[in-house]
Amino acid sequence: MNTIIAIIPALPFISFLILVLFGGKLSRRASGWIGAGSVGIAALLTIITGISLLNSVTGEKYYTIILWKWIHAANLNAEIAFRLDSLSLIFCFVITFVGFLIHIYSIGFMEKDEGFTRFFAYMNLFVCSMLILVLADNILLMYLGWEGVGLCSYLLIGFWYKEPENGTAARKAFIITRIGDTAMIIGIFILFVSFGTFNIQDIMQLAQAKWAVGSSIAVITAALLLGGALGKSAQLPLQTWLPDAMAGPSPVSALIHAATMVTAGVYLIARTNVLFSLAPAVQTVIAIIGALTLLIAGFSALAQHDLKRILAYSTISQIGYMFLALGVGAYSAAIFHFMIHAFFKALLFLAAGVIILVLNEEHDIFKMGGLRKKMPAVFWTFLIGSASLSALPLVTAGFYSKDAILWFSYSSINGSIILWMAGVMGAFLTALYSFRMIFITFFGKTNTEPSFKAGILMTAPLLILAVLSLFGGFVELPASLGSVHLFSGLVNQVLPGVVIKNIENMEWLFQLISGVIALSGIYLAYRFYYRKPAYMETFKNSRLNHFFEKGFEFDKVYDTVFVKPVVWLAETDKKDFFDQLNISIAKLALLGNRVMSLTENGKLRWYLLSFAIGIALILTLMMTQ
Amino acid sequence: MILVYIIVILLAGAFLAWISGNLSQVWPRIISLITLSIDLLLIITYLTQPTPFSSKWMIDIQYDWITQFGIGIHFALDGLSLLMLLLTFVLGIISVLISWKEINVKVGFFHFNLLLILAGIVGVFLSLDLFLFYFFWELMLVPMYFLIGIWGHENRTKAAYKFFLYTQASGLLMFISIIALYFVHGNSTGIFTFDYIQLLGTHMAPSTAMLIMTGFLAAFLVKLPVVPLHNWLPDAHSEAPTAGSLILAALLLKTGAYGLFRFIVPLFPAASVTFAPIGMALGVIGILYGAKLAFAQTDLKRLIAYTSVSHMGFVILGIFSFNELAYQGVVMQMIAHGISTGALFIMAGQLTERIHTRDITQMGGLWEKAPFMGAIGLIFSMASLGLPGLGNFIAELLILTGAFKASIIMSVLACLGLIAATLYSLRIMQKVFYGKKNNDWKMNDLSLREKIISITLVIIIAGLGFYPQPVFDIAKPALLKTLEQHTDKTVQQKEPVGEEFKLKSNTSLYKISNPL
Amino acid sequence: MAISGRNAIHSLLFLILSLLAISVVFYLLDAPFIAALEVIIYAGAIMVLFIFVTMMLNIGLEKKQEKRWLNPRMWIIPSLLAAILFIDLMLALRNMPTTVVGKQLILPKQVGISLFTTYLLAVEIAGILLMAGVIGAYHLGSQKKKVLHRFLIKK
Amino acid sequence: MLTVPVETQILFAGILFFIGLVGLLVRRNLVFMLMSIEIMFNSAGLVFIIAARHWDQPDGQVMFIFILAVTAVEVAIGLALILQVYHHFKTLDVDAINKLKDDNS
Amino acid sequence: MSETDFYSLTPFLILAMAPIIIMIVISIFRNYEVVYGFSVLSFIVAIFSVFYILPLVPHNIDPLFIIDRFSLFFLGIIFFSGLLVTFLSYDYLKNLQGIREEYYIILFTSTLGASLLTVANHFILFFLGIETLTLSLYILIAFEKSKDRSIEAGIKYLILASVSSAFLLFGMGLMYVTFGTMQFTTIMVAMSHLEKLPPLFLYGFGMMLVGIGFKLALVPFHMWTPDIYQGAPAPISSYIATVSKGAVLAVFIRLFFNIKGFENQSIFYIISGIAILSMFVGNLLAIQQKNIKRLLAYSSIANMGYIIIILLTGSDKGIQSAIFYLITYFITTIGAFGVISLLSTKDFEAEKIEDYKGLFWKKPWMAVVLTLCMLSLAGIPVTAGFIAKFYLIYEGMKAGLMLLVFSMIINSVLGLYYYLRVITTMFSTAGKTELPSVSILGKLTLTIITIGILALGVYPGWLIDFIVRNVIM
Repeated sequence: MNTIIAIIPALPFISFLILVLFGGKLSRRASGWIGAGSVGIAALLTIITGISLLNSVTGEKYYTIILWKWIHAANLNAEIAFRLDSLSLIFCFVITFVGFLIHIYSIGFMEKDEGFTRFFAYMNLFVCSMLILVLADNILLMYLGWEGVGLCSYLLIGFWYKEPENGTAARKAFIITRIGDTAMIIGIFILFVSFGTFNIQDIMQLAQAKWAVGSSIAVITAALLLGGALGKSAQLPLQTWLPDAMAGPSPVSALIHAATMVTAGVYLIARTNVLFSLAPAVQTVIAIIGALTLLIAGFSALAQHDLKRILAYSTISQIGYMFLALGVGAYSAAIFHFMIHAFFKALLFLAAGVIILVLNEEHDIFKMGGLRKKMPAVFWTFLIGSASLSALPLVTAGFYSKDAILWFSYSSINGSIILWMAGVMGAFLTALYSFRMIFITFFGKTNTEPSFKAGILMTAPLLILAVLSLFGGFVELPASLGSVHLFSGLVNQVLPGVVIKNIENMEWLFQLISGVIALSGIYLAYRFYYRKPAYMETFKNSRLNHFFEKGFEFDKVYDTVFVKPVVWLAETDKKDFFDQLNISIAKLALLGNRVMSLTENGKLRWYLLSFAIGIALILTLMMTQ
Repeated sequence: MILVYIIVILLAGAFLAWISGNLSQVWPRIISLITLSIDLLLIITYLTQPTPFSSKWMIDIQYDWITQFGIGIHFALDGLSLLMLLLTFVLGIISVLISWKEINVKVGFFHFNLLLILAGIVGVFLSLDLFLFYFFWELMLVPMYFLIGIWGHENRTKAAYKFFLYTQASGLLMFISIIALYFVHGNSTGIFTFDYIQLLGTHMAPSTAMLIMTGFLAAFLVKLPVVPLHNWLPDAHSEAPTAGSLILAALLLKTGAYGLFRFIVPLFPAASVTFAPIGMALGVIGILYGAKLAFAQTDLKRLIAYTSVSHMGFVILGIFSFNELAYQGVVMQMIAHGISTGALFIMAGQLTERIHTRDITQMGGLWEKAPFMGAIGLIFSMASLGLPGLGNFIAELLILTGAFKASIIMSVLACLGLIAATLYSLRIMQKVFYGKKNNDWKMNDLSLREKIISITLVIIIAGLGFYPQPVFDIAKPALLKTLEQHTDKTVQQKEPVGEEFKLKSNTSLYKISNPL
Repeated sequence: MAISGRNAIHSLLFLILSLLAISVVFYLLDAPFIAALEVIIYAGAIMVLFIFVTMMLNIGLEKKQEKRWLNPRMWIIPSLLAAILFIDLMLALRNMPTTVVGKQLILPKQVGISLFTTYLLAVEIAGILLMAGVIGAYHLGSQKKKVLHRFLIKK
Repeated sequence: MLTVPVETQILFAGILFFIGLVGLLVRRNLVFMLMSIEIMFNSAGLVFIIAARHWDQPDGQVMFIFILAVTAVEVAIGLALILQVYHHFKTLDVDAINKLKDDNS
Repeated sequence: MSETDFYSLTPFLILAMAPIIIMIVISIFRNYEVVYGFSVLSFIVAIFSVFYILPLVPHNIDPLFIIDRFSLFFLGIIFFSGLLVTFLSYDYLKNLQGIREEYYIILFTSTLGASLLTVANHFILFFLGIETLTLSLYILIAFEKSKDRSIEAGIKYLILASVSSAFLLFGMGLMYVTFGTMQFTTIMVAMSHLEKLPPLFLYGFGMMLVGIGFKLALVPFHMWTPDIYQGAPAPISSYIATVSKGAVLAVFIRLFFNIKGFENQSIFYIISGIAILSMFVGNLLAIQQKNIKRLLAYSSIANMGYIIIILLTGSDKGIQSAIFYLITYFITTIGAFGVISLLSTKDFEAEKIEDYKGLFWKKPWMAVVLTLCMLSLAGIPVTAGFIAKFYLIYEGMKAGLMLLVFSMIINSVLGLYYYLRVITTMFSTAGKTELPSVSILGKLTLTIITIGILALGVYPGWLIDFIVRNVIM
């Protein structure tokens, strides 16, 4: 069993190598299937391992394997080693399984693109590094995966490199995440320097043992790691890159910028939860950030025109939920929501991809409309996705996952009513904007005719995902409705369970409220965007709307505060004034030469004069001594 | 004996190449290729046979030279120099290969110079007699000067002057210091000798030590280069032919770092510790300032040149943080930077060969023309921004960790360098390979020869990234030797970091906690 | 006068005059032989040479040119320097070891003896020197051979 | 016979020498310069005579004879050269004779 | 005049005989080759004679001569450089119209003068030697009397040299007045029992400095150098740069050490001032010089500065290093001028640096030699110049003359610049000037020089040993 977990990330890597080296010679089909197939097998293996882990007779909680000594310098030891426990199992599952579906989808989606093999190579590389990230036994290897996914996202955002703005978007994404990563690596240094190891488990134990709760070093370390998480997961204040990242192909957005990579931050925090529990201050910060992000993103999503941008903002806000959960210490809820979100958001993106493809690269929802008839399959799946996203009560998986978070945001010991209200508000917004999407896109009169019909390769994944996002929620049901705790039971093998305030259990009330909120949101959407769009027209070109649309103008602020100064700095003193310095020295020497060579005027009497002056000087010196 | 053979072979090859230049264009190339391969084989065979890595010097040979001044010919090999030799020969072969098509005039003389430079570098890496060291140190300048001055680009002459004058001036300062050290040692012990081993234990007043060390520093810091003294580098790099840039970046700079290792730290333990804060500061300044300038450049080769200024900042930062971790990192950095920057220069050369400009504002959208080259460029710009899985990451990681033990502030500032590195590395990709096609160049992708070169380099850099262990194992004894030379005299000045870290961390960590 | 004269010939004559005066000084310094040589060779031979050349190149007639060349301002700096040097000399002479030796007349005999015993080799060398001079002058001023011969005879 | 202190005698010689120097610096005509040089040599000789008398040795006078010889040759070659100069440059003005000089300023 | 006296004068006798025999030969029949062969022969004989009289020394012939190993060493150097110059002169004069045999006569007389300086122990010999040298030089400089430039150089040299020797004489006179003796050794004796030098003596020494400084081309008596070097035939320029300077340096060292000049503060300061000035002025002047002959002239000014400095150490070691430097300087300078003279024809003087454009691709051998010379002058390893500079710095630092050492460092960087300029031109793409073919003899000479430069650069031990054994004041 242990070796399998090494094979899981190896498979996509191998296919990556194959595609890179022989990509030219392979037929498009073949390379597509190699790319998808490898991930598929990986998914299979993951499931097998998962099962064997779940009902392992020896009751072992994890598999681990050491491949080879990576770095053994001085007292710094790091191995290439993998460790699979229930947490990483869930992530692995999502990555490989959803990844597999998206690969399949992409075969259809990228059919006509000339960068076909390149695309699959990148995707495989991504899957590989994402798996390394989640499977890594030591934090250094994790960082490797961490940067690896960053690289892949860069490559895939800039996949259509001929458009300069794609490149710019890619660069923006990479740089902003990199800023977070730098904070993170500093945090890693602190960890290493204080504990002398990179192994996550050891670090956790040592931290537990050595560091007092709330000690400054713990706080700082946690904060630094959080920085990394914020960058990757596009949370405040580093969220600005994600909407632009939509420049990439839709499958990419689905896989990287919805399902997996952006949730790496969640994984990191969950993984190193001990540190955060040692730094309660940071934890509250996480909760607050989560709350703020989900609100801001929600508002921004409300004002977008670009289909994918809406989804991007909604992703941000959903991850906001996860952070909120993490902040209040409801790890299992966060992970649960991560999984569900992976399902329905991937679904939404893929569906959006189809729409955009068939409307040949039309992104603006206001130019769409009336697609309900034109592409029923897409419509229904999309509808399910949105329903799940806006947590339609009882029927959708989204409801259960989000509801858990809302409940804990109030009930857990670091929770509070404010956080809960923020969450509820977010839920309302979610419902509003997701159905705004639905109504504007699929109802009303048709503005653009679909060019062709999406193939089976693309629709099949949609269906599977739709199913999952409907029924995936039933692995974890709250106490109020026939409490099922498969998921949290699994997760709590490695993560501490949430600690509840001692209040009488009124979860059913909260569920009711949130359910009502969601429905009202949908209704509002129905009123405004379907029945009387006229209301909206006034709002659409109000300044507030514009402000929302621009994502609360974060970009503008950063541009003036950071980018401009940096560029200015770089532009000033391009010539490198040290250079001027020693040029001037040379000038000095030349000047001396000029002056001197004036004396060599070939005039005999001048020479004689210099004789006389010289001797006069010498003798005067001698005599005055 | 093998060490002497190595150098002799190089010299012989050099002259052969020159003479054969009259016969045809191909002979010199072949000859120098053979020469280098022979040397490489020599080293490798030496490696394969069971060698006592642990012993102080693997090989150690001495002959008399100018007995009047106690000057001897003293070569010795230890892990550090061994690694450097390997690097030298590998890159040497590559530089011959890349100039296969590029250099078509005066081929014989070109290879003569090439091999001569390599001989000088090898000599620097091997000689343990300070006079001999200086001898080789200067020896490599002249052929390098020719390389830049004859086969360089537009304003090669100016660049060549700058390079030569800079290095020569600093070298002379070092020369003075060498002689001064010689006299100090002689007067204290009565043995007048330039022999490194004997000079090691020299006792001197702190002020004297500081003065003498400054002389050495001047030479090494200029070679590295460290920021206020770096101006020769961009010009030289950007004007030199590809092979020249490659050797400059990959090998010549390393001699500076090597010098710091071999001479500054062991010879002036106390003084170097007192200098350490300044040294680290210089390193950080170098990292950031170099990155900043790199970001501003529009000339591709100039840009890369400044990146190596930035990378060398890491080296000096590591060297002056005095712990094995950082030192391993520095060795790694020397090698990795050699490979990665070298590769970038090669790429720049290939581009210039094809489109006859180094101005990146002219380029753009070259990926579709030359995807392979693009991929290579991608890999190495990733390497230069320190992407995990490639050699540079290991190097920078170790250096930063080591530096972190020594001084937190410095290390944190240096980490900003990582972000800066991201900025300029991505800029390369952005301007060259992505974006719209500004001009419609007629260019083809890499030829087989170029592909082989690039792939070799990629394999090396990736290998270093995933399995760097051999390097550490080889370097370890040498570094420990250096350090023990250093610590046993300076234990009293320098507080041992690491274990007691937590005690001081709580206080000092507040400083960095403000920006967050 | 010798150096300031406008007319070459005049100044030459003045020069001869001064040379004669010096020879008198020599005589007073108890060196009659030298005095004689001074008169014969300097005032005789060398000056004749000068006059010969000057006349041949008839520089004498270039009065106004000389005037142009000799504007008073040119005198300032040289004289200043000379003055400085002279003052230095006086400074140097302030306290010199005055060893009193009985002064008596040195006869040509003694001079001759020391010339041809102690300094014999020097004389030989002087011979070589003169030979070199002859050849040189012969080579340089080809058409001026005769003059040089006469001069040699004088020596 | 003469009882002037030796200092005065040297000063006299000095005066002569410096007159020669001044002449050298002032005149532009080669012939005159040569003459001034003669004067300088003469004064140098004079110093030797003075010394010879002061120390009461013949050596000084011997030296003077050599000086004489040398000056003679000097003048001979000098005049020969002057003739050549006149042939080549058609003038004796030293300032006109400056074909050789730095041209880079 | 004993027998040993006679024997110990053999070198000088040979040098004295040579011109006379040549004159006789000429009077019988003029033949350039014969004369040339004979002069080469007699130079070689002279060199051997030096070794022949080696056992006789140290030997004094009072009052004039002092023949010791020091002087013999210089004799050897001078003769050897004389020989090299003769070699180089062959091609230069061969295609010259009119009489050229006299050239060798004068060469011999001047060499005689120079060699006399090395053994001079007496003002008279000093004076005669320096005059013999100088007078012969007038003729040699102005030898090509058809050329304006060479005449001009001649007259300039004549006026300046005679003025300087007038100063020299006056100085000597004053010294003579102070101590009543003209013999160096006796002066030393006379000085030994008074604590400080009398001012009049100092005055005299100062005046002598003019003469010596002129010959060694030290600031501020240096201005003639470029003009003369440029005007004179290339071999003669090298001759002036080497032989005359070497001889004068020899006698100056002897005098300087006899009167212990380095112990007198004011002299010390003045000399060091002069030296440092010479370095800076020389190098600064050379930086942009376009004419290689003038450039070499300036570099010679700077080099003399280096050498003079080291005399201030006042130790045998110092002199030894100075002499080592001098030797390397001789070789390199002759080499450089050799290339120039070999590339010049009777109506074309290869003196512009542009003329050397792309020399390396036309005449690689010449270019390599010139490059080596330049590198050696700049003091780059594997050339003799490097070891020489090292030796100088070594001794300088040993004597603690830090200021001087540092000014030397600065100047070697300055110097490097213009040496590099020459090299660069040679290696740049070929220019249009076509150059004459070079005779075997010239090539041979250059080969000797090259070997010398490299040998001294790589393995200088033997020469240093030799100097240390022989050169003791």
